[in-house]
Parts: sequence; structure tokens; C-alpha cells
Amino acid sequence: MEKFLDYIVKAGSLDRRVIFLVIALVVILPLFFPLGLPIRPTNSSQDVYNAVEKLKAGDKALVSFEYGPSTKPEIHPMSVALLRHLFQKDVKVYITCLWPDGQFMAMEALQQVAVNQYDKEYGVDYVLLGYRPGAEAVIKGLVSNIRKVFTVDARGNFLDDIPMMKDVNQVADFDYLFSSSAGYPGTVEWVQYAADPTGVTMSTGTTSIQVNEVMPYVQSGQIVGILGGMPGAAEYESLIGQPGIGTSGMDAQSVAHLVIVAFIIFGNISFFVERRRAKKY
Amino acid sequence: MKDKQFWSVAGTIFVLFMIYWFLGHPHFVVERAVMFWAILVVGGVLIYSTRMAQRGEKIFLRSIPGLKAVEEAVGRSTEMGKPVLYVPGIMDMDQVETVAGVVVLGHVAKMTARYETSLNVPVSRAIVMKAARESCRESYLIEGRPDLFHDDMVHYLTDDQFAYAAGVNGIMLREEPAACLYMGKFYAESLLLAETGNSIGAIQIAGTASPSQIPFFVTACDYTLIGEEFFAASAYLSQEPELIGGVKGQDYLKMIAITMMVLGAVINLFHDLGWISWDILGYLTVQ
Amino acid sequence: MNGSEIFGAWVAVFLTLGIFSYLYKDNPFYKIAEHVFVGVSAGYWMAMAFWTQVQPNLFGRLWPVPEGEVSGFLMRTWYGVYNAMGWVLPSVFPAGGIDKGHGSDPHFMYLLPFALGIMMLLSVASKLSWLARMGIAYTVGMAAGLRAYAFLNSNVLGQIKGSAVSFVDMPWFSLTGVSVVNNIIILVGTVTGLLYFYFSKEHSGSFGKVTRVGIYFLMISFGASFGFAVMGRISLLIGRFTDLITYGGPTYNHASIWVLLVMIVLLAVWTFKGKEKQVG
Amino acid sequence: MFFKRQLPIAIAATIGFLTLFGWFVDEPVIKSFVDDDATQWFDILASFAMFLGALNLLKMQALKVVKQQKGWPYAALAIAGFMFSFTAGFILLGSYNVEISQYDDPAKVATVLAAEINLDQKSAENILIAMPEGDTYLIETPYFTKKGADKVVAEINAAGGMANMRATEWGSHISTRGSLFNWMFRFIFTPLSATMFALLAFFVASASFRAFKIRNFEATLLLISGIIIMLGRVPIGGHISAWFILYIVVLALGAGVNSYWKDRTYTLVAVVGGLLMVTIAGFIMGWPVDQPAIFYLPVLQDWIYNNPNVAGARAIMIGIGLGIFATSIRYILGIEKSYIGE
Repeated sequence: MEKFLDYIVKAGSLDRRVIFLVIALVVILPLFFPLGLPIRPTNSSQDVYNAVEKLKAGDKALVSFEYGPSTKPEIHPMSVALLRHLFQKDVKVYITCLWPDGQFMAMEALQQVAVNQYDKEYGVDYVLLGYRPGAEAVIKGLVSNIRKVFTVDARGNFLDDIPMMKDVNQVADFDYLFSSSAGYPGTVEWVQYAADPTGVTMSTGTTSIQVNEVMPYVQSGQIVGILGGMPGAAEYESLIGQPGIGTSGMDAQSVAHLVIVAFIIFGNISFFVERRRAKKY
Repeated sequence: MKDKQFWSVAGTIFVLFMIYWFLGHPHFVVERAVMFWAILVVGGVLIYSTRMAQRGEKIFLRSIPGLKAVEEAVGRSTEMGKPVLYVPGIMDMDQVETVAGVVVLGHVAKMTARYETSLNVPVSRAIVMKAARESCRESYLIEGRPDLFHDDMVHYLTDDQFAYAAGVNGIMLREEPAACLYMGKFYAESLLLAETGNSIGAIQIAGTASPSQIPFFVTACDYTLIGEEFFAASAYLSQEPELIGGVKGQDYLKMIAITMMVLGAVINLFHDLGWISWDILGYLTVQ
Repeated sequence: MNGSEIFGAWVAVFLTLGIFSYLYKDNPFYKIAEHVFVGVSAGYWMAMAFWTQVQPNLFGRLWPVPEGEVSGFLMRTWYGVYNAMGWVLPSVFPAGGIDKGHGSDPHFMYLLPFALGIMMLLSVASKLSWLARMGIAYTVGMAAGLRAYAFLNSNVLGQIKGSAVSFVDMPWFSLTGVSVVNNIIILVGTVTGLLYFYFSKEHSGSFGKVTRVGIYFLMISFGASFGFAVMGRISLLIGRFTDLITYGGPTYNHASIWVLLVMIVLLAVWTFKGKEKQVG
Repeated sequence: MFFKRQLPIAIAATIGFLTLFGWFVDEPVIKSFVDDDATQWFDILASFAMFLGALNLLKMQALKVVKQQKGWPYAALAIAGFMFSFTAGFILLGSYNVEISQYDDPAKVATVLAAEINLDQKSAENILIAMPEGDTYLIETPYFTKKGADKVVAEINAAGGMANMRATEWGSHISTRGSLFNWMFRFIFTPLSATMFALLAFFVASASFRAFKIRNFEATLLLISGIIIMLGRVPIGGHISAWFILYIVVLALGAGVNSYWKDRTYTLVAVVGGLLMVTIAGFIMGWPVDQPAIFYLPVLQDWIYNNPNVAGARAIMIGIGLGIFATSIRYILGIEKSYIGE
């Protein structure tokens, strides 16, 4: 028994690189051999789906991209799934970005969904306004007058030449607001400077780490529904019936979580054994 | 009713506004009236308590364990002859947490001047570098050791979040500081820093109000100033009447918020049961 | 899949594995990738800031395309300055003025932020560092004005309203929906959590017990954030490995595999040489 | 002294006051200044701040190289990296497109086109024929250098077609696929920043093993609620039966009883009794995976996530909200002056 306890304590201070190897394998293997576990949507993802379902053809949705390559795996699947849902319902999509990288993410998502899948027309069905530095000051500017912040769109066309920009002057003219956000500026700023002051229905998709910071807004009704990280994206993909990159990552996600939980439990067992032995001597 | 001057000013503002209101309040956004009064009341409470502190009234503030640890940590670094690493967060001076981080830095700089310990402050924003450098220079001056201060004690790495985290990790691995202090606004790079600090066996004290980073600091650091404790820390360390008055003021405001919540629930219950007609939730407009 | 994409894939794989090599230990590959990142990200931020704001919204307002011929001494000198700069940097100052939809006569008021901005740039020289204070004061002042309202409105008032929970026409307890017990928990948790951050009274005696309950609620909330954080990190790793797997495919001439092998060999040699130096 | 101290404080106070009370004014002149121009100035100064950051970095790295400090070759590499992204941003466009508007004989022009878009001659010809009247055909991949594009234009003109070279306009080159800046973003900036973030997954794993310890009851609460959320929100959580969790709870209660009363018989009775009860209840109900719901991870996770978690997060949010309001008011009133180093 004593030898077994020695082994546990020694394993407690395992070299970090062994743990790195284990996690690498645990994530790679399910990518090659998918398990296909079924996905069960939580009600916060369902609320986002219902909010978009309520929109009618021709409604105007403002989608804002506030994430970059470093959080793309969590949020890009959500943006793609949301654009699919919006274009499916022929909603007019207006895109702004509060992060410089957001502009590139938006271009990629539009190329994949608007151009290749739904063959939508730029300037009539969707427009990419692009990035402007200034964080919440940009949102405040958009709430009062879009044409002060954006005189040209991301491709250099004048706003007045874009048909779908006619009689769209401020955030209040939109029927729906969605922020795919990975930090500051992001969801919190959109609630504070756009959703609350104008009352436009707002949902959001955030990185898993930011979900908790935003939950009180959901409970008090300032935000309608939230997609949390890659699981949130997978749930939304299953709701619109078009599985994408979010779903394919779920098996690796599940197995990795099991392993991390095992690490925590095992790490604490060796911690207890060590502490009880220290008390004895 | 000690502060005559405060109440007279408050009274005149109130009267003036009433006159303006009854004159038809031109150009006033009426839907936001509740917020207007909220700002005046909350601002008034804060100003009143700050003036109370400035008058030198004795204000009791409870002890915060994390702060005593800051002194121990600098002491430990002095004994081991190793530098103190101070990370003021990755955001700019327009973030209040960064400003609180610079205030706490000023105090830590006083200690490193007194104990002659070397201090290393890598920053990720040019404006923070300027503010942090001047704050350290002032602290070394106050402690009478301007000779110990050199400009590159506070140095800029990069604006980008993860290049900065990698840069700070490089410094930790090369200089092996005995104490790592993370005071400011952090995002996902907090674990990178805390994990590397853990691996070199440094005492780690963190202070941040970013709710998503606190769990990591709580689990991987020896002490964590959670949210408001971090703001109160800058009041503690600076012993400035305004800041202590501010903490006191916020305590009053918390009491007001709690009473409003409980009262709100009770009144809302009466409204739902039909005993009273006044719908409080409709009144508390969020615009 | 043209040449630049394939070459790009190889560069991407080298940089990705360079950063991952940090897990082995701080080595030259990691330092190369780290410093390329530091340099490229600075230039990237500068270009984005310039092309999305300074050129369209500042220069576009100062030197719009004039209607017809420029008349008047002031305007002629003003556009004379412009043409001089255009000669130096034709890409930034195209001939005839910058047409970004700001009308046709210059907004001279924007000379003020332009001046503050230049002063901030001049503050790079250490003895001129005080020049940046005006620009900082403006940004800090405005941020304070914006945030004072926004946080009081959405983060305090909005949350108080959310916590004034109702207890009528809902089940006593339910695991999924709204219920009386759930609402009590939310109200009690918020109140005790706030009291933990109450600094005017020592946390001892009966008040200490209340704040103890408060810290328990806070810890459950931190636990949830912890769980979400781990989930987010794993998703990002999945994203990276998916990219590496695609770049390992035949269309990119198996970039990931080759670069991985070469790096492992070089790292082994580097470590071995490192040990030899210590021994020798 | 006025410029270094009073003026900045005065600027901060006036613009802060204007912005704060600008929310309540709907008088057009003031409103348009506060909402539009003031915010535009803020955005402009924010971009200059980014410039300042980049210049400071350069100064820092240049000093390191000039003074030959340790690791200066890497600093030189950082400067090279900056030079490359500066060139891509301001000097080298890298995306010159060739546009064909008309042609007399599709076959001849198609030979040139086929070579450029590496297609066989026949399909290149079909593309030209399919081109609607008055529309133009743009060769999809842009040319890196102006010379390259001009060469192709000359060849097409020689073959009897009508083509011209259209360079992407400076400013929108950032967002056009095929420009050097876009290439830099996709193949240098993206892998670097994405991989830096992915590193954290490894650190979370090693921290889970070595740093996250149950030092006291609070840390226990944190880890248990973290584990429930982690398992409950992923598909595998649905496969863990509520009965399995029930057995673990019984064992945990047994451990609690043991450490509280420190009496072996009490612990034995508690554990064995608990296990028996659970097994009997299981048999009666036929072991359904998701019953009793309170122990079914996805449902338990949902309850924790929507109730105690929201209460805790809200307490923090209100506290921080008041803190930020207080600090902002101190700026506007000129009490807080640390942003100018006091």
C-alpha cells in the first residue's frame, strides 16, 4: 500500500510535457475517429434560434464581428450558422466590426455563406461596413448616426450608392442585433450603448470564457439568448439542421473535458496523500 | 448634516433643476429622467463621502488579506535578492482597472525603493508605459532614492495580447522573479502568466476586476483581490482621503442597491397580488 | 490552389509549430515566431488604424475632393500642402483630394484631433513625453463620460431591476424554468454576494456568516467561469489541430508533416549541442 | 506648468462632463457634437494611440539592436517583421487584376487565358463565350506585381482582345482577397495569434493537474461547480447516468460523515445504508439515465448556470459597475489625475 501511495505522490509532480502530450493526443484522435455523440440544445441557444425565427423576410439585422483568429474556432461556427439562418429567411444583413481582425472573419464567413451557398447579392441582401477603431465610441456613433462613422463600406463604395442602406441611419432602424464577441469591445458594450438605449432585440454569441460575464444581462432580459463557445455553436448548427465545424469538434471536446476532470481529481488525490503524510512525519 | 457647504450646493442644484423642470424642461430627454436622478444621487453620495474623508473623519475599512501579502512578497524578494515582476494588465489608461493597477504600482515602487529591490514592469500600451514610468519616478523620489530609478524599469513590449504574454513569460524564465504581481485588466493570457509564475515558484498576488479571469487567479495564485477588493486596495495603499472616501461611498451605494432590490421584490409582490397598483419595475426604466 | 497559398501554408505551419515548440522549452524556433509576431502585429495594428480611420475619416474630412476649381488664398495653400504630401506619398494622398463621402469643403475643426494626435506621436521622444497628455486627457475624459452613464444604467440599474424578482404564478420549484425557490436563491445570492464586498464592517460574528454565504455564491459563479474557460481553451486547440490536419493534406504537399519532422530533428540537435556546451 | 497639468485636467473634465450630460440633452447642436464629432475625435485619437504603440515598440527593439543587448538578433527580426507588415500595409499593393472587356476571336484570346488560369484551351474559350454582353471577365487570382499584370494585358491585346489592368484601390486593399496584406493576415498573423491562444489549452491541462487544489471549502465549491458545468454542457455529459452520480454523492457524504464524527461505525452505516437505498430505488425505477433529474448532469448544470451562478455574477457586476462609475466621476471632477502620472 505504501509503495502505491509513493507512486501517486510521485505522479502528482509529473513533468508538464507528459500532460501536454496526453492532451494533444486526446484532442487529435477524435478528429480522426469521430464518435458522433448526439447534441442536445440548451434553452439559451434555443432562445437565440426563436429570436431569429421571429424575423420576417426583408427585416434588417445588424451583425457585429468582434473576434479574431485567436478565438475563431469558438465563434466562427456561430457566425456562419447565424448567417445561414438569416439568409435562409431572406433577412437583410448589415455587418460592422469592432475588432480589426473581425473584418477578415466577416469576409471569410460571407464568402462561404452569402456567395458560395446562398448566392446573395452584395449591396442588396448584405453589406460589409467594416472596422472602425474607437470601441464603444463607435457604437455610440452608430446609435446616433451611422453615416458619421461609416461614409464608405469596407470595399470603398459610398453608403448612398448602396441600395439597402437607403433610410437606414441609426441602430434603432434595425429589427435585430447580434454581437459575436470575444472580449472588449464586444457584447457588454453593445448592451450598454445600443440594446439598452434603443430597445432593439439583441442576442449574442461569445467565447465560453465570457459567457458568465454576460449571463446577468440574459436573466434580466437585456439580452435574448446566448450561444456559449463551440458547444453553443454546435447546438445552433443542430437547431438549423446544418452541421458544420462546430459539430465536428464536439467529440474531441467531450473526451478532452473528461480527461481534464480526471486530471483535477487525480491531482487532488495526490495532494491529499502528500498532505496527510506531511502531517504524520 | 456636518458638511454645510455640500448640502447648500446640493440644495441649489435641486432648486435650479426644479425651476428648469417647471419651465417646461426644453431639450431634456424625459425618458432618461430616472437615470438623471440616479447619477445626481449616486454622484452626491460619492462626493459627500469623499469630502467626509478629506475632512479627516475617522473611516473604518476592514482588512484585506491579499494586501498584507503584497508587503510579504516584496520582503521575500529582497531576502532572495531577486526582482519583483509587476504586470499592470494589458489594457490602456482609459480602463479604470489599469489606473488602479498603476496606483498600486506606485505603492509597490515605494517598497522596492525602500528595500532596494529591483523592479521590472513590462507594459503592453504606450500610454500605460508613460503613466507607470512617471508614477514609479515619483515613488522613488518620495522615498529619497531617485538614483535607483532608471527609465527602462518600465518598458514596452507590444500592443498585441499574446505577444505580450509570451514576452512576459520570457522575462519570468530569464530573470526568475521571487514575486509576481498581476494588477490590472486581464484577458485569456492571465493563465499563461500565472502558470509560468507557478512553475518558477514565485509568490503570486493578483488583482483584477475581469470576472472571467478571477477563477484562474483564485486557483493558481496565493492571493487574489477579487473585483472590488482590487479597487479598494488602491484606496488602502494610497491612504488618500479621496480614494478611501470613494470606497466608503460605494459601501453606502451597495446598501442603497440592496434595499432597492429587496423593496423592489416586496413591492412587486404586492403589485402582482393586486394589493397596490404602482408597478415599480415599469418605473425603473433602463434606457 | 496557386503558389502563394501553398507557400503561405508552409509559413503558417512553421509559425504554428514554432509557437507550440514553447511547450518543449523556450527555444530559438519559439523566439523567432514570438518576435515575428511582435513585429508583424505592430505593423498590422498601424495599417488597420490608418486605413480604416485616419485616412478615410481624418484626411478624408480635411482634404475632400473640391467642387470645381480651388479659389481663395487659404484654400489654394491648403491644397498646395496636400499636393506636396501627395508627391511624397501618392498611395495615401491620391491626386485631387480624398473622396470618402465627407462633402466637398474641408472640416477645419478636425485640425484639433489631428494636432492632438501628432502631439501623441511626438511623445515617443522621452523629453517631449508630456505632449501626449492632452490626447490622453481627451480619451480618458470621454471614456469616463461614456462609461459613467453606461455602467450605472445597464450594470447597476438594470441588474437591480433584474433582481427585484417576482414570486407569483410560477411553480414552487423547477430545475429548468423560473420558480419561487430559484428566484429566492437569485435574490439571496445577489444580496449576500454584494455584502461580501462591503468594507465598512469587519466580517466577523453573524455578519461574518452572511458574507460567508456570499463568498459561496461567488465561488459557484467562479466555478462556472472556470468550467467555461476550460471549454473555450479546448475548442481553440481543436481549431488549431484542424488547421494543421488540413495543411498536412496532399494539396499543401504535406506541409505539417515535413515541418514537424525537420523541427524535431533540429530541436534534438540544438538540445544535444546545448548539453555538450554545458559538459564541455 | 499650465500645459503640463491644468490644461489636460481641464480637457478631461470638460469633455467628460459634456459626454456624461450629453445623454440627457436632445438639443440638435450639442447632441450632434457629443454623439458624432466627439466620438469621431475619440476614434481618431485611438488610432493615433495604436501608431504610438507601434513606434514605441520600434524604439524599444531598435535600442536593443543598437546597444547589442542580449538577444538583439531577435529584436532585429521583430523590426524585419514590422518592416514586412508596414510594406504590405503602405508600400507594396501586391494585387493587380486583369480584366477582359471584349474580344474579336475567342479562340486566340483563350490560348492566353488558358495559360493564366491553368485550364485547358476549350474551357477557357467557353468562359469567354459565356461572358454576357457589356460585362467584363476578371481573372480570379490577382498578379503580385504591376509588371506581371501589364504583360498579360499586352498579350491579350496582341491576341485581338481588349483588356485593362485594374489595381485594387489603396485602403480597400486590406479587405481584398489576394493582396499582400490579406496574405500576411491569413498566413502569418492568424496562425501566430491563434496558436498563442491554443497554448492555453495545454496550460489549463497542466494547471488542472498541478495547480487547482482543494485548499479550502471555497476552492471545493469552485471546482465542483466547474466540473459539473464542464461535463454537463458537452454531449458526453448526457451519457453519464444520474445513478452513477448518486453513488458518488453517497460516497462523498460518507467521507463527510467520517471526517466530521471520526467514528468508523457511523461511516460504515452511512455508506452501506446509502448504497443499499440507491440500488433498491434504482431497481424499482428501472435505472433511467436521466432520472432523478437533480443528479442528471445536463439538467443539474442548467440549474447551476441559471441560478446561483447568475446571483454571484450579478453581485460582482453591480460591485464593479459602482466602482467604474465612482472612478469615472473622479476623472470628470479632476480628483483622479493618475493618467498624467500623479
